[in-house]
Amino acid sequence: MTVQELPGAAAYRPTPPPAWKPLTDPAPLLPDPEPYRVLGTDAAADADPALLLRLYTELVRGRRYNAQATALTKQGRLAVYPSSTGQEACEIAAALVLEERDWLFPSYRDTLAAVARGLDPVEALTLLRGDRHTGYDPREHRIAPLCTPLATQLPHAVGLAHAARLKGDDVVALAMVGDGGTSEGDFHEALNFAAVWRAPVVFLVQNNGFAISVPLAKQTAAPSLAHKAVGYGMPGRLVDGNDAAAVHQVLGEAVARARRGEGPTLVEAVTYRMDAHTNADDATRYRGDSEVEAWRAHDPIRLLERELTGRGLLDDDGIVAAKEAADVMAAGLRERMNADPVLDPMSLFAHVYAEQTEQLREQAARLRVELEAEHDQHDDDAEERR
Amino acid sequence: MTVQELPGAAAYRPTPPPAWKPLTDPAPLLPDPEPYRVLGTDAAADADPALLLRLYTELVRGRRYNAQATALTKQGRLAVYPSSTGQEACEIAAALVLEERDWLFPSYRDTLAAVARGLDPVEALTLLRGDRHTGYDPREHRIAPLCTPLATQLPHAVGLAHAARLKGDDVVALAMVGDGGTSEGDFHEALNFAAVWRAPVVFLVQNNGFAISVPLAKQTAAPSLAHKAVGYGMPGRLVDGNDAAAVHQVLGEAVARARRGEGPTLVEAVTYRMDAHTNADDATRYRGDSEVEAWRAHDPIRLLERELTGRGLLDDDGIVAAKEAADVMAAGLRERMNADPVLDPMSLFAHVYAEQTEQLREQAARLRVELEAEHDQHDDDAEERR
Amino acid sequence: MTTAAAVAGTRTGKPRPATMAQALGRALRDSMAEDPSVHVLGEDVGTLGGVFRVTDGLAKEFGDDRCTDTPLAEAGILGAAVGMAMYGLRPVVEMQFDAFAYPAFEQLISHVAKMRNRTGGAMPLPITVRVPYGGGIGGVEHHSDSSEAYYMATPGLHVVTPATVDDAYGLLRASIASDDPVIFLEPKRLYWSKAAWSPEAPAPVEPIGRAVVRRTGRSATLITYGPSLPVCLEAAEAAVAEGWDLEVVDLRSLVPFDDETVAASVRRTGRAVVVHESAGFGGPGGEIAARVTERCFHHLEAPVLRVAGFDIPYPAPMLERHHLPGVDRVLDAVARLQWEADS
Amino acid sequence: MTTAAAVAGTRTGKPRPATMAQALGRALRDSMAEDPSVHVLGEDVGTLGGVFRVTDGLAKEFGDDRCTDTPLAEAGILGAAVGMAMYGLRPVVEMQFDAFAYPAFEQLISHVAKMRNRTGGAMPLPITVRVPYGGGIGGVEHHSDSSEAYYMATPGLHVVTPATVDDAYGLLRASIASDDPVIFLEPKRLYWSKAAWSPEAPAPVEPIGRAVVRRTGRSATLITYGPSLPVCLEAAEAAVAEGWDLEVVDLRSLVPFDDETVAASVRRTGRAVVVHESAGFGGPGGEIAARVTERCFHHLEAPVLRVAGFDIPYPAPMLERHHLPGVDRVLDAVARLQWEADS
Ligand SMILES: Cc1ncc(C[n+]2csc(CCOP(=O)(O)OP(=O)(O)O)c2C)c(N)n1
Ligand SMILES: Cc1ncc(C[n+]2csc(CCOP(=O)(O)OP(=O)(O)O)c2C)c(N)n1
Ligand SMILES: [Mg+2]
Ligand SMILES: [Mg+2]
Repeated sequence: MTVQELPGAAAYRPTPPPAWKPLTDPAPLLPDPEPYRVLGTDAAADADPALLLRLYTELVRGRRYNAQATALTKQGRLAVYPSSTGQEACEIAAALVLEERDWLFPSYRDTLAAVARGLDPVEALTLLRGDRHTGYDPREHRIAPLCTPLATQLPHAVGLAHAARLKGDDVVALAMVGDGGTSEGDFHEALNFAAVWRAPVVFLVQNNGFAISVPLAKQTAAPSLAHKAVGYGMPGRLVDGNDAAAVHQVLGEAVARARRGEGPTLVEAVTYRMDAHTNADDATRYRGDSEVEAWRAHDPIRLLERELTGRGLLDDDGIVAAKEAADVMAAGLRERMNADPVLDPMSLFAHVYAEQTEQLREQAARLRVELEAEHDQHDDDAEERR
Repeated sequence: MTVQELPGAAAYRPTPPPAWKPLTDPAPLLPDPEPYRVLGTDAAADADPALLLRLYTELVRGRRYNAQATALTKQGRLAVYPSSTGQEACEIAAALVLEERDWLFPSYRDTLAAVARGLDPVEALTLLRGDRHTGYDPREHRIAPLCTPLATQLPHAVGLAHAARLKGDDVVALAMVGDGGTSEGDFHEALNFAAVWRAPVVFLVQNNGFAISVPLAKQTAAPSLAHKAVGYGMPGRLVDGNDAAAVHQVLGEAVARARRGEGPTLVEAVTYRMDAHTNADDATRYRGDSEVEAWRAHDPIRLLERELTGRGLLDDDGIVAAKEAADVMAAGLRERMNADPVLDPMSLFAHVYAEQTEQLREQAARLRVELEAEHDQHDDDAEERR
Repeated sequence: MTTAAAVAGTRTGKPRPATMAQALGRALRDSMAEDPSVHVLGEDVGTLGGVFRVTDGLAKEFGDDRCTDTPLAEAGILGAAVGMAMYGLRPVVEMQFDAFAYPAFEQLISHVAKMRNRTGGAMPLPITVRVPYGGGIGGVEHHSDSSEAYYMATPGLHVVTPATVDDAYGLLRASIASDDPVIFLEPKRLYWSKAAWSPEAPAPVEPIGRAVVRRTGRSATLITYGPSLPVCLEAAEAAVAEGWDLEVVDLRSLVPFDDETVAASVRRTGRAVVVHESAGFGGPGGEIAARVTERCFHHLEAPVLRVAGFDIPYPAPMLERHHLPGVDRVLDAVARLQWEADS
Repeated sequence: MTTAAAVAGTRTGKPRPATMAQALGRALRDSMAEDPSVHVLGEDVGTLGGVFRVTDGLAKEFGDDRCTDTPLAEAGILGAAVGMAMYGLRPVVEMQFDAFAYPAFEQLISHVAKMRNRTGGAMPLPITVRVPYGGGIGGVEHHSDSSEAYYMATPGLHVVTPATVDDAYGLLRASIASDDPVIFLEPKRLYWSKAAWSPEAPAPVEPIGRAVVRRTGRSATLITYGPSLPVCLEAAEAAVAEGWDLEVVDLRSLVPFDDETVAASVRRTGRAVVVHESAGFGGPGGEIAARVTERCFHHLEAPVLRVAGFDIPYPAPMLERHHLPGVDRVLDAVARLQWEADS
């Protein structure tokens, strides 16, 4: 014990604990008190008209894509579809702010972002059709596989961004997650790693009000989800998720910041899921029409359309043209999804390991025999019918 | 698509997203810019002299306890000891702010808190001696088992506090965790549950600068660990963890707040681990002497002793008396820990399930035969020697 | 969708068709009505009534504090349940799907399974963790895992799985009543299976740990559980035409394991096949085959064979039928039980 | 404590005693030197060199970016490693102890094990996860788990475990070089085991998946791995006095499993005992016994027996010797292999 040896009170002046210093100034990390908006505000004047028009076309196309995919579930052509209707501004902006070399980390709800990034919609929907787990080569498109286990894609985005930085590559990762997903431990661990490593990653939380049936108030007591950023030492930005121009601007700034090596940003986009959680869900069990209607008045396409028409950048012809382009896309998608995918059961064993184990070879051989027997049976039946 | 049916831009005024409102005002949640202190400041005048003296006696006793337990590792009487030397102010304050009906959730480093709460030190050290996993009945003492898997005790504290509240019991849970532990997903999930449920729980983070060898700067980029509170919608408090009066006050306020039904608080106590991580660790591998010395000047006993002697509340006799009381405790502990614990190997099977399974009965029977054979062998050997 | 609440409303006593999901809901309801310390918690279990509607009506009947929609965090849910159990409650946790229980594995392995033991019996944890498991429902990836091997390998847990509507009720009641943690595995593709069922006099609450012979036979024993029971019963019917009279044992409880019933059957028949959906390698079948062999070696005419899912990640919906053990694979295995050796 | 770096410094070529921990450290070092895409990350792996000092010197030699002290979060570590691997790096993750890998199980099961498969081979994950495992070192609770059953039950992972200093080097090099995820289980109580070892010409990097016969014998086969190999070798020596000539097979790789080597041995000897520390029920032994029986049934004079840890949570240090399978238990099992039947 050192205490007794020390002199008395004389020289004592209180000091903060020796090693302690505030690691970061918290003030710049705090989000705005209200979701940031562009459309209908003074900020809209600064927005690039070409960008606004581009966003508009994409939103219309995105809405049509959602409608078409939902229709495909009714026709049995998709096993399930989690629609992003109402959230198109987030989906589109997330795709458009990225460069080709950047990476997108989508959740199951974000096929639209993948499509807006340029992925063939049929490939984007393959998981949900049910023939394969991932319909595209993630490395070719720099789009991670659609992620179902909530928030688990976030540490992947951090690791990838960190690796790119270590390699000296000028690459940003943008990861998408829902309001519900922010409650998972992986969200916390990912944001913490990102901040400590100053990884070039942008986290986009689409706060669409619900995690299936659970409303935000049962999910968090935080001032906003963007406020979570402070606890990691990264800036939190709060944005109106139905204002495509605002989302594009805020995400764009976050991407630029990441690219400059200044580290990660957490963006909360306040939006609304207009459809049920998936086609299999019954949203009337947990929310009323009036809430949905209130949001319909704040529809992302409507907001942008009013801005554009009000400023004379869009007229009825333009509206019809956008709609028609979307219809063409939808028709093509419908047609291509109506074809039965050709599947090889032997593919079950093809990619478990780089090299098939002895055991998998045996199992594959057994399945092959079964399939041949099935095939023979099929032939016999056909013979008989003749 | 509803968009085309809607009227043009005329009536459009921007509004925030319909459902959106800030859930809580963030301002009151933010911690002070500097760790709160009492000793040597004006606030010290308000502190109860009896409490300060009580804290002093306990700190001295706690320091002695740490020294004794460390000595026991050298004598092979403890398998391992994670010392809380330097952190006694946190340990003692955590114990003293609780009522008997409250619950304490300690980590492996917090045996001192358990002892200060009244637990027999031998029972507190049982896990670390290595004869049993938990040396006491948690329900009798309302002290959860010492927790090794980091941060996993935090959701337990939340669940317990929530259950007590549901039952209408006026019970608070206080859970202890280290700076490193705040990076775990369980920390995040526990704090979020606590805030959403407004559970009467207090989280005490002892930021002792290191997670084994990893310094805080590699653990987080946050302004402070207390800032994490904002993201859950609970108040964060930052306190000088070596100022026993300050820790006692801040924790006391948090406990009172929880008891009033106002929900959880996150308290970060800035302190320093003066010893190595455990007796098995070599701290010279990752930190320098000068840092340790700087903290020695900010020693919790020293700070309090100066305050007390400066104000004439403590004199040399009092210092000696406290030391002697601590020595008596240590001598008793040493003596009792020198006895070999009597262990029954059959206890291995006694508490796996409420009722032993058939399989465990078989395995127990087999061990019994082995033990009897060992015993007979032992008798034979003794016989031979005669 | 009819629901537990609806079933509860129909107190006629007359047996009428009920689904397994309804029987499970009724078991929760009756447990909650009988014991105020029973609390249900999980994602979407309240207002929505669970994605499989098993908890439908509970929040309405017992209030949000008894049936609680939690934040979306499985370790948090199970960890909170630990704390609730420490304070004397009897939590029933719902994991939404098999793969979504994985985030809670640390809580499960390091705390739930060990707490009674690590406190010398002072702090038992009467927690029931309901886990919908297995495939066959066309779920996209991560929605069809057979995760029972993980639970079996964790001493301190009970692992229970019903295969019939009656057992769904009886075993869930028994699990909730148990003073030990129980992993209650609900075969997803049997949720909508129906049986005549009397809500007035539901199946008895049997002790956990007894297997049951679902079909007696003399040629060989099929040892199975949960989603594979219907497959085995169908295989046994089909086997009659081939001259095999198969016995079918439904384990119902993987832990504790009913060695007595299983070994008695195999000693009688001299041959056995273990059937389950879970991947074969490292799956439950290895343990079962090994223990049967240890106990019945000199009664066996052939090695105990296994029919299991392949050693692969669960396939996409359109290919799952090739993965799941079906009637033909069971019959193939029976055919490989070295019948020539007999004659 | 001498370290990998120290070993590396001693480039004499002359074999001198090295510990398993040193050989592991050397394997990391050589892999990192050879391939700049190899990155080590984990808790305390940098400045401290790991709590078992396996990574000692790596941060100094290769810099913090190649050997990184991460924040304290296992799911985050493994999840970040997934992302790094997606970008073409070859991460080697250290989990500090067996039980502290559990928080990462969702990442492991749902991503690491499945990524190659779910992307149709487009995105392999060459990640090595080093997990110190098993007991016998007097660790307090949660520091001595044998967690191999969880990994074995997860298709898509390789599961490797060395039992000798040479294999520690050779198998770790091979694991890091593998394009698939490997769970590399390091037997804690063998970290300080020593063997003559030449840093100049270390053991060859063998392909993963081959078992090896450590001792030939004709009476019976002991099948084992990792921490139980020394026990089995000692038992085999002791058995000579009882007239048994035991063969000892070291599996080295649990996945892929070397059926050929194991079955060949058992067909030769006609009797087998599987020995491991992990709990018996649901542990690796069931799988191993079942597959051996499937393949060698008509060669077996007795059922394949298992000597394993009890089906209990790992005991406190002072009682662990009663739990761990020792020489006597192995010999007891050998004695129960129905030798009378022979004569
Ligand atoms: C780890 C995990 N737990 C549970 C689920 C089941 N689940 C799928 S979507 C969902 C709700 C997600 O809500 P949110 O994160 O807000 O995203 P949203 O669906 O609204 O886009 C849940 C609980 C899951 N996929 N993963
Ligand atoms: C889940 C988990 N991971 C890793 C460990 C190993 N471990 C034990 S203590 C420790 C450092 C903890 O640091 P901190 O939380 O700051 O507490 P302190 O030891 O400083 O009191 C680590 C990594 C553990 N016990 N649990
Ligand atoms: Mg949502
Ligand atoms: Mg610390």
